[in-house]
Amino acid sequence: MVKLAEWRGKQLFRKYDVPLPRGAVARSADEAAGLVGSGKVPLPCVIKAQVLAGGRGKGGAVKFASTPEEVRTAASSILGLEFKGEKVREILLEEKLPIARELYVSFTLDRAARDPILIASARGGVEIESVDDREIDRQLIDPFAGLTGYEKRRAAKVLGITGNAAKSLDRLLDALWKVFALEDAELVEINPLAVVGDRLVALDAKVIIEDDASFRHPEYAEIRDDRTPLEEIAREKQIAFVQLDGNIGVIANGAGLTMATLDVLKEFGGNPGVFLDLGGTDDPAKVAEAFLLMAQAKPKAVFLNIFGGVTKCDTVARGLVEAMGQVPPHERFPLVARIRGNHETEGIAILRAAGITSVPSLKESAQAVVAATGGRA
Amino acid sequence: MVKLAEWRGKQLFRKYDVPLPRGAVARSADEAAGLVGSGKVPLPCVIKAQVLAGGRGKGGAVKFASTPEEVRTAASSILGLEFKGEKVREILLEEKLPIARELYVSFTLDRAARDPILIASARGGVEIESVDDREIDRQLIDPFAGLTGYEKRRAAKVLGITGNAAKSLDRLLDALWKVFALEDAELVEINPLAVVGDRLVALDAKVIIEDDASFRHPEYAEIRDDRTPLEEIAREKQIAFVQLDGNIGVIANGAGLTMATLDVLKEFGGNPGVFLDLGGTDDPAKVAEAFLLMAQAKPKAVFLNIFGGVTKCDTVARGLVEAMGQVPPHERFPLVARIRGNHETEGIAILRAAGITSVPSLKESAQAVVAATGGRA
Amino acid sequence: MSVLVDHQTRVVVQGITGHQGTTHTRQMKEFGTQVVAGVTPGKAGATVEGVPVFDSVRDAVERTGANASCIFVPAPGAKDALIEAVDAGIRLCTIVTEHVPFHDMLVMYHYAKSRGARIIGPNCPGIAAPGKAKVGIIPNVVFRPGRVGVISRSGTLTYEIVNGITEHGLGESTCIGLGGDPVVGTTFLDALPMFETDHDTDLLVMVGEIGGTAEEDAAEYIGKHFSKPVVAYIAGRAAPEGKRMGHAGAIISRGKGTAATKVAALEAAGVTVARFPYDVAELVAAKLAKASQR
Amino acid sequence: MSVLVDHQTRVVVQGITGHQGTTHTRQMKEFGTQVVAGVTPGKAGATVEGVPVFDSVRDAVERTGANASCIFVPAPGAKDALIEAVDAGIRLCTIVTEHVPFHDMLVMYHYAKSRGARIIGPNCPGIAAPGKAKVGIIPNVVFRPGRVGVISRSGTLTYEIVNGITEHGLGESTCIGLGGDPVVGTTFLDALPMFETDHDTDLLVMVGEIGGTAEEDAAEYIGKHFSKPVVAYIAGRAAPEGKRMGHAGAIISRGKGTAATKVAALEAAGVTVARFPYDVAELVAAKLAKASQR
Repeated sequence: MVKLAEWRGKQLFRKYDVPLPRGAVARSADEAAGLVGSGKVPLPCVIKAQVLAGGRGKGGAVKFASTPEEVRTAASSILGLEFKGEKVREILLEEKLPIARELYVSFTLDRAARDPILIASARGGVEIESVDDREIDRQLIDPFAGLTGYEKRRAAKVLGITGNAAKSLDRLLDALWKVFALEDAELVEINPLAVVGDRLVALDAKVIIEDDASFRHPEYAEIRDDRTPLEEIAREKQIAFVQLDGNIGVIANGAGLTMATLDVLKEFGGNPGVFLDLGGTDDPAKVAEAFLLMAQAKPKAVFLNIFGGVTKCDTVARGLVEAMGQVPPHERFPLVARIRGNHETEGIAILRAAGITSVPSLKESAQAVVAATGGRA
Repeated sequence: MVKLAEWRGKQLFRKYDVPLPRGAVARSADEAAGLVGSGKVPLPCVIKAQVLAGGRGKGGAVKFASTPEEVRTAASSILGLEFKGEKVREILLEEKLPIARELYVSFTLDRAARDPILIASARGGVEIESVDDREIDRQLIDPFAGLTGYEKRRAAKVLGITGNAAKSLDRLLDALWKVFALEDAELVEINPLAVVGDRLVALDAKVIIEDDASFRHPEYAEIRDDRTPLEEIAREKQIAFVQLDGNIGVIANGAGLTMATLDVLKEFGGNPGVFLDLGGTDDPAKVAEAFLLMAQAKPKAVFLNIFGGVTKCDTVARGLVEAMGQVPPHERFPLVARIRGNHETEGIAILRAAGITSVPSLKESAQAVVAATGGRA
Repeated sequence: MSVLVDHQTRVVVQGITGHQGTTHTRQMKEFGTQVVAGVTPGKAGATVEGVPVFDSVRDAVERTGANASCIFVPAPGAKDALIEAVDAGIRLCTIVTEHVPFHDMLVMYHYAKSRGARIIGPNCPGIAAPGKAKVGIIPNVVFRPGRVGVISRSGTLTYEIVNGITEHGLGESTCIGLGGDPVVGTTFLDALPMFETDHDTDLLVMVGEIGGTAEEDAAEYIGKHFSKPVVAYIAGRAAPEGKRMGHAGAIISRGKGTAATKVAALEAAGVTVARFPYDVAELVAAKLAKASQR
Repeated sequence: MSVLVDHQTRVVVQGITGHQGTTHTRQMKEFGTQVVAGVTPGKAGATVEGVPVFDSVRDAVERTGANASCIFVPAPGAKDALIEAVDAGIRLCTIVTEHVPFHDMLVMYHYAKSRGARIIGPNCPGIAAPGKAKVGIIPNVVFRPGRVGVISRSGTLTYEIVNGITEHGLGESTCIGLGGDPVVGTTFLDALPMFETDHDTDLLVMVGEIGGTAEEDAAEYIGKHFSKPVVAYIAGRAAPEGKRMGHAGAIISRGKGTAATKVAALEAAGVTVARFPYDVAELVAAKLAKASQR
């Protein structure tokens, strides 16, 4: 999942001719003032922090300016912000438009229907979750036929759009559909979509690109707005790694087993912090790499819970023992292991030779690791 | 149906990255010599008349040249040709390549299957109709899924292509498929497709674009390589008009009825020459226009055979009588009319008032028009 | 019983406010057809020939129970119109529109097929079951209720031949004009089984023309599976060699596609092929007389 | 009887010459599966684990009568591999491949559906009917023939739970690992009717996880149409709020998608929901014992 910052999303929108306000990105107050001075961004303008978190308007991350001085002041204050944990490194300056109404449109996936879905609401400009269900229109789109005329006409009706604005909406929806389909997006969302005279303009852009399609889109590989440094390293090494608050490191294989492991740890009062999903690897070196990455997150204790399938127990044990030797003594942490499934006997033997006992019961092993972190057990 | 001359087809191929020899178009011997002199077309080169008819090689419309003088001589001789009724106005000059093998590939429509079809044969460079059926491979392509890997692999096998050349073929087929699907083509054909080292190169290009998709492709509207002057006027007026040898003009409505009318005329020894299908028009002015166009073709007699449906009999009669008045007396011709169907009574009355009798029987009316041209009846 | 349409057919006309849509709505009604709704986006609330107009097929279906569509929408919008009808639950769509690009029609055909919907056309006269219903544009005057089924790739030639049958004192069970475009939703082969099982049809008339292999494919089916007498006419014996589709097309239909191959295939399947359109009615009458003697 | 696979299943392995393809061909054979063919373009004539390799699925089907496919082809080629299998007439395709883009999977799902073919997966462990056949990668050791059906969105968690059932002295009729991707060919809802009619299944275990509405949709079906006892486990009660799909995703699954809503929906449908994976086997045993007393 690659979440694009607003300005990147708008770059993509421009490629497909989704109508946008005139604007440009700046990384310093000087640069911002220059954009306005050169007339590249007309005044009055809007200045928006380029962060991924929502609620920028209320959080002081969006400001208006009518003079070059105001632009400089606003740019400085926003570029200094740390917004919901993200440092603001870029700001987007855009012309301020005379907005008649604010609407909502998006394309995303309806998993249950196994179809793309077009979502439209006349109540844009607020978080769509807060809008009453009856004011939100949903249309499934056939992936073969694509977006058709009658679907666009229904959207226009829902949005209360007629005349020339309806033609503008027609083109905009075609363009937005192309962004969704051709860029392998999980979500393309315009909120608010502004009615400006008889034109429609995308004031915001929220685009999420699917990771799995990166073989078609190498251009997204460089975008890392959304990850911690360790997550970034994990990504480069193709290890599924998620970092949160908590002091127990969990190494498991498979999303379901990883989640179940968290559930059990929490139940016994543990506080899991880093999850590392080995997935279907069968390479001891990769297991060792993953383990060393885990060590860098400095967990208080680590729980290894493996059910061997594609990933064999002896592979994991071999990688683990190799990596343990590379962790300096003062950085070591208690390790509780539970390995079951394919090549279980071999794996247990390898661990035992390295002084590690595998506890066969999930319940008992979970209790042991929670005890090791001083949690309730 | 818009048949593209080779150079136009290759323009389209270039847009989609179908690999081509280096080359350029010339309209005079001087221009041809200049292309070679400037190095834009390397020597030795091939010089090909840009006509729509086949069999250019045998007909002296393709020549080779190794020096600028030879280019000038060949260009002059080809530009002077009238090839199977077409005047040669353009020539295509292309580098001469060291060809290892000549293959055949095309995409077209399989009407019965209602699917696009990929046709491939290792026996390229000759007319595909002359190739044994067992040496021609046909694969239906699903219009939704598009061209897939296994289909391209089968084509490679049939064509005897392996290694790097197979990768070249894979890209070429993807590109050719795009030309077919995105340009609304009826046919995209490469014959010969040359194997040059481990590359594949399209030596010829045959592209037919579907008329009906012209609302998506206004760029083809100007291309008129394929029509007589009267046919061109008819096209501009959106009248279906076909000109051949023969002296009876036939005005009917609907392709089936038009063909049946020809069948009957031929049976009675007539020699129909111009067919004009009124289709579903219901506008007397359009009927008059069509009739005047018919007059310009100078038929010996005209047979009007209408079965009124969308086109009503009185509309046709009104247009006909109006147009008759505009034909100068010395250019007039005998007219046999047979009008049936919707508003038949009104139509017959209008004709009668203008001195024209409608003969209700197809057999008798056909015999009458053949007699009027002095044919057997 | 009849084929595809009957007294239960409730027609929605897509593009009803256009000239053709309006004219043929009137004629369908005069034929006795239940035309229950029309659709023209932006014209909801209007009435055409006494028929209420809606903004979408979905609205029309929900409000009137329409179960068949007749599409007059111009070619650039035909694909969208068909998908709209299918998505609204319509399972019989007659497309009168001409000049629909065949690339669009490929999408339409496969889309409809995957959802169990049948397309007649495009560029076709439609379906008529005299005394029951008509969805399309065949002139009302040529028909009389009877027991002759007609399927045809042609338009006006169909009218000519049906008129001949009627003038000969016979009548029609159901007549389907399939349209002559390169890609049609329903071919002879698709239509034949429906007439085989139709108790109201004693004999079938097939009107074909040169080009494609639809007649040859039909002949093969008739030889193996069709039990009723068939009279055919093939137009285009004298037509100049068609240029359409060029060489590649020729090798698809290798050894088929000409009037001669079609006539031969049909005759080999036991079909009586008329030499002229005006011979059809007489051949039909003779065959029916012979069948009733048995 | 079992679900989807049995003694008649003849497997072709697409991507057989890769490491995973080879390993799991061996394990499928050890399970007793008839693995009759492998496909790797350009490798025709080779043999892997005693299984002949072909250049195309079509060749494999023609020469060996394969009727089920197990796809290990890497993600960029997975769509083509699936279409190849379907076009060759295969009607059951298990896709083990992970990281298949969901846009590709939308095409694959609709393509297969329109041709009457079923996809299991992608990114899934596959299907196993102990004593009969396995198409996929679930470890052989966890199974024993029995009368408990298992359907799961998870991979290794399935192994864990099936192993628990087996260690408890019970056994499985058929186990299907559906895969946890956003778009899967077969959902709980698709699989439930098969287990309802399977005479070899007495009880069904459902292993779900947070995200999407598949468990809620299944619960609704179970409440109305499923007559056998069901024991479920839902992973992810303690997982951090998922970010996937953002706001628009949230309003599609409004009021659904969390562990709490899934557990509530299942319990309302009469399903026994285990709090921990290691509780599942015991609950199954208790339910079966109770059922047999009746």
